[in-house]
Amino acid sequence: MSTLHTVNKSPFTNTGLQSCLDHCKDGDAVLMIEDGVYGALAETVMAERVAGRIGAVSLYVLLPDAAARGLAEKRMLNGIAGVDYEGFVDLVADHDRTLAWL
Amino acid sequence: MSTLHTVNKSPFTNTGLQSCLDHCKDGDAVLMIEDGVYGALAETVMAERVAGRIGAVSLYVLLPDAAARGLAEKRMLNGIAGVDYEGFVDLVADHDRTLAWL
Amino acid sequence: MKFGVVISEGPYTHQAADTAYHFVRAALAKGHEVPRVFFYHDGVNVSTRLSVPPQDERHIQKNWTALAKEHGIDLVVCIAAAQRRGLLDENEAGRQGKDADNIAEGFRISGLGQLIEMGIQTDRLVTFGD
Amino acid sequence: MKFGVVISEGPYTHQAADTAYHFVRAALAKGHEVPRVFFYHDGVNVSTRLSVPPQDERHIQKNWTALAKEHGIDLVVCIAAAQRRGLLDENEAGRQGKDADNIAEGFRISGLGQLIEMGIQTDRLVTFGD
Amino acid sequence: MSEIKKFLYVNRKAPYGTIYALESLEVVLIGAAFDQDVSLAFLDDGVFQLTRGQDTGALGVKNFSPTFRALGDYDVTKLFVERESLDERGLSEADLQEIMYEDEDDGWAEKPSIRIVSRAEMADLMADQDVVLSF
Amino acid sequence: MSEIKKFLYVNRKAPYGTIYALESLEVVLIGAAFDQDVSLAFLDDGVFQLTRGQDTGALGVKNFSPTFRALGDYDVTKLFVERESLDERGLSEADLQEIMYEDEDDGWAEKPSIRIVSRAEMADLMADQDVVLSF
Repeated sequence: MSTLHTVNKSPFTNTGLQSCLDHCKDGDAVLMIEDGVYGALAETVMAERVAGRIGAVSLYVLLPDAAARGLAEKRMLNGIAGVDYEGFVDLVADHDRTLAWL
Repeated sequence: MSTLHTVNKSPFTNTGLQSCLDHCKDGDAVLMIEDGVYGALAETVMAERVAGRIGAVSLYVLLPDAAARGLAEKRMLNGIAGVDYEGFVDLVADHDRTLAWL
Repeated sequence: MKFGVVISEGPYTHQAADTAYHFVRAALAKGHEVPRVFFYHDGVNVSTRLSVPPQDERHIQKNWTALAKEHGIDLVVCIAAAQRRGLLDENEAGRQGKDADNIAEGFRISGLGQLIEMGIQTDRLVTFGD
Repeated sequence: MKFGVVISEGPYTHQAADTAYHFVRAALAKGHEVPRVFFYHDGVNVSTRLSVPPQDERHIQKNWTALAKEHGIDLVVCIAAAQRRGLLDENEAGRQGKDADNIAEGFRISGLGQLIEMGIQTDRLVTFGD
Repeated sequence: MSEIKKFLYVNRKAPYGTIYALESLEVVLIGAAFDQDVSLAFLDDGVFQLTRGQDTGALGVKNFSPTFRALGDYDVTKLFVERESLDERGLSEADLQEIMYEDEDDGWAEKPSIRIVSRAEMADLMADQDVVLSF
Repeated sequence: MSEIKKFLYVNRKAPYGTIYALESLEVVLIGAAFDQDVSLAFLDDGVFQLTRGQDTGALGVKNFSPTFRALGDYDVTKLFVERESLDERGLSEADLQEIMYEDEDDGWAEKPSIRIVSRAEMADLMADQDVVLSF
C-alpha cells in the first residue's frame, strides 16, 4: 500500500516539493515532472533536503521534461532514476494511488 | 526615484515576496495584494523577514483583499499600512515605476 | 488497468494538457484503458475548436480529439467550469441565449458527477494541473 | 496622470482581472486617465462574450465592456495570445476559416506593438498577473 | 456503483486569489451524492480557506466560506486540518470557523467536523485512500 | 513617439512548464521595433530560460531557446543574469548559452550579450527603468 506523488513545480519558487517530502511515507515514490524536474538537480540550495529522503523514498524524474530544460542526467543527484512516459505509467500502476502536489 | 513593488502570492507557498524584499531598495514601497496579503501576518514563519525590512521599505497591504481573507488588522505586523484601491492608485502615482513580482 | 485522468489547466498556458496527452498515449500503448478524461478548472479551455496555434506548434485540441476518436475516450468538460469561462456547445448556447458555440468534436459537456464516477469506476486517478 | 494596465490571467480562475478592474475604477475616480488596458497571456480569456457565470457572481467581461464604454478605454486583446487560446473576432474567424467567433463588444484584437506603445505613451504601467 | 471508495480532497491553496478553493468545494458538494467515504484535507495555504470573518464585500466576489458550514447537511463530516500548517501561518484552531454536523449514529448529537491533526497523521490519512483529488 | 524610454523585461519563470517565458520573448521581439532602450533581467527561475542543451523533441513542443541567440539581430543586446540565482540553482555562466551581438559602435566586434550581475546590481538595474514588464 504505497503512494506515487507527483511534483510539477520548481522547488526554488514553490514549496510543493518540500511539502511532498514532508508528507510522503517510507516506501512511497516521488516523480518530478514539468518544472518539478529542477528538484533533481545536484548542488543547489534544495539538493540536501531532497537527497536526505533518497532511499527511504524512491525518487524519479521524467526525462522528456528534464531534456527539454537542458538538465543532463550527470547534473542530477545520485539515486534519482529517470523514466519516460511509459515509466510514468508503470509507476502509476505499481502504486495504490497517485497524489498530485499542485 | 523610487519603485512600487506589488506582490500577489502567498509567501508560504511562493518565493515572490522574499525575492521582492531581496531586491527592493531603501525608500521603495511594497504593496501586498491578492494572496500576497498573507505576507502581512504577524507571528508566522515569514514574519521576521518581513518585519526586518519595515522602516527601510514602506510596506502596505490592500485592505479589501485582507478583509476577503479574514485578516484583521490587529493580526498584522506593526508598521504595515492598509490601503484601499484609491490608496493603491496613489502609490502607483507617487512612485516612478511599478514592478509586479508575479 | 483502468486509468482516469483529470486536466486542470488550459492549453499552451500550462504544460498539464501536454503531459496528460503523452501519459495517456503511453498508457494505451502499454495496454491499459483510459475510459475518460475529465477537464476541470482552466482545463475546459482545451476543448475550444477556435484555437489557432502557430503552424510550427502542436495543436492540443486536435490531438485530443484524434486520440479520443481512435481509442474511444470519453472527453468530458465540466459544465460549471465551462460556463464561467465561455465554453459552450450548441445546446448550451441555445439554452443560454448565446449566438455562438465553440466546443470541438469529441468533447462533451457534462456535470461534476462524471468526475466522481470516474474516480469510482477506474483503478487509478491521475491529475495534471498547476 | 496616464496609467497603462496589463492583465495577464484569465477571469474567475485568477483574481488579476478583478483587481485590475477595481484599480482602474479607482484611478478614473481620482481623475487619472486609463487610455488602454492590454490583455495578454490568459488575460485574453476575459474578452469572450460566451461566458455565463452563476447569477450571484460578477460578470467580469460585461463589467469591463461597460467600464470601457463609459470612459473610452481601449481594451486590446493580443492577437498571438488570443489565437492560441481560441479567442477570435469575426474578421479573424473568417481569415482562419473558423465557423464562429467569440470576442465581446468593446474589446479589439491587435498586436503586441500596442503593449509597447502603451508603455511609451503612459506615465505608469501596472501589471496584474500570476 | 455499490463499491464504497475512500475519497480524499486535498486543499493546499488559499481562497480568492485563484478559483481552486471554490471549485474544489463544488466537487465536494456534487460528490456527496455518490455515498462514498469522503474526507477533506486542509494543509499548507489550504488552511486559510477555513478562517473566520471572511468579508468579500469590497471585492465584489462571492464569499463561499459559509458553504463549509453546510457540509454536514451533505454528510461531509471529516475535515482534517494540519496543525503544523496552522502554526507556520500564525493561526490556531480558534481562528477557524466552527463547523458542526449532527451524528445520526449518536442521537443526532452536534459534533465538530474539523479535526486538527499532526503532519504525520496527515501523511497517514493520505496513505489510506483509494482516490485523491488535488486542488 | 520620439521619446526614448528604458524598458526592462523581468523574467522570473522557468521555460516550458508555463508559457510565460515564450510569450515574454514574443514581446521582446515585437518591442525591438520601437527603438527604446531595452534590457532583459533573468533572475530566480528565469535563469533556467538561458540554459544550454534544451531538447524538447520528446515533448513535442517548440524549443524556443535558439531565439535568444537571435536577439542581437534585433538590437537587443543587454541580458542581465543574476549570479545569486544561478548559484542557488547549481548553475554557472558556463551552463548558459553563448549569446553574442555585433557592436556597430566598435567596428562590429562580437561581444557577449549576457552580463552576470550581483543581486545588488540587479536591484540597481530595476531602480533605473521607466517601464518594467514582468513575466
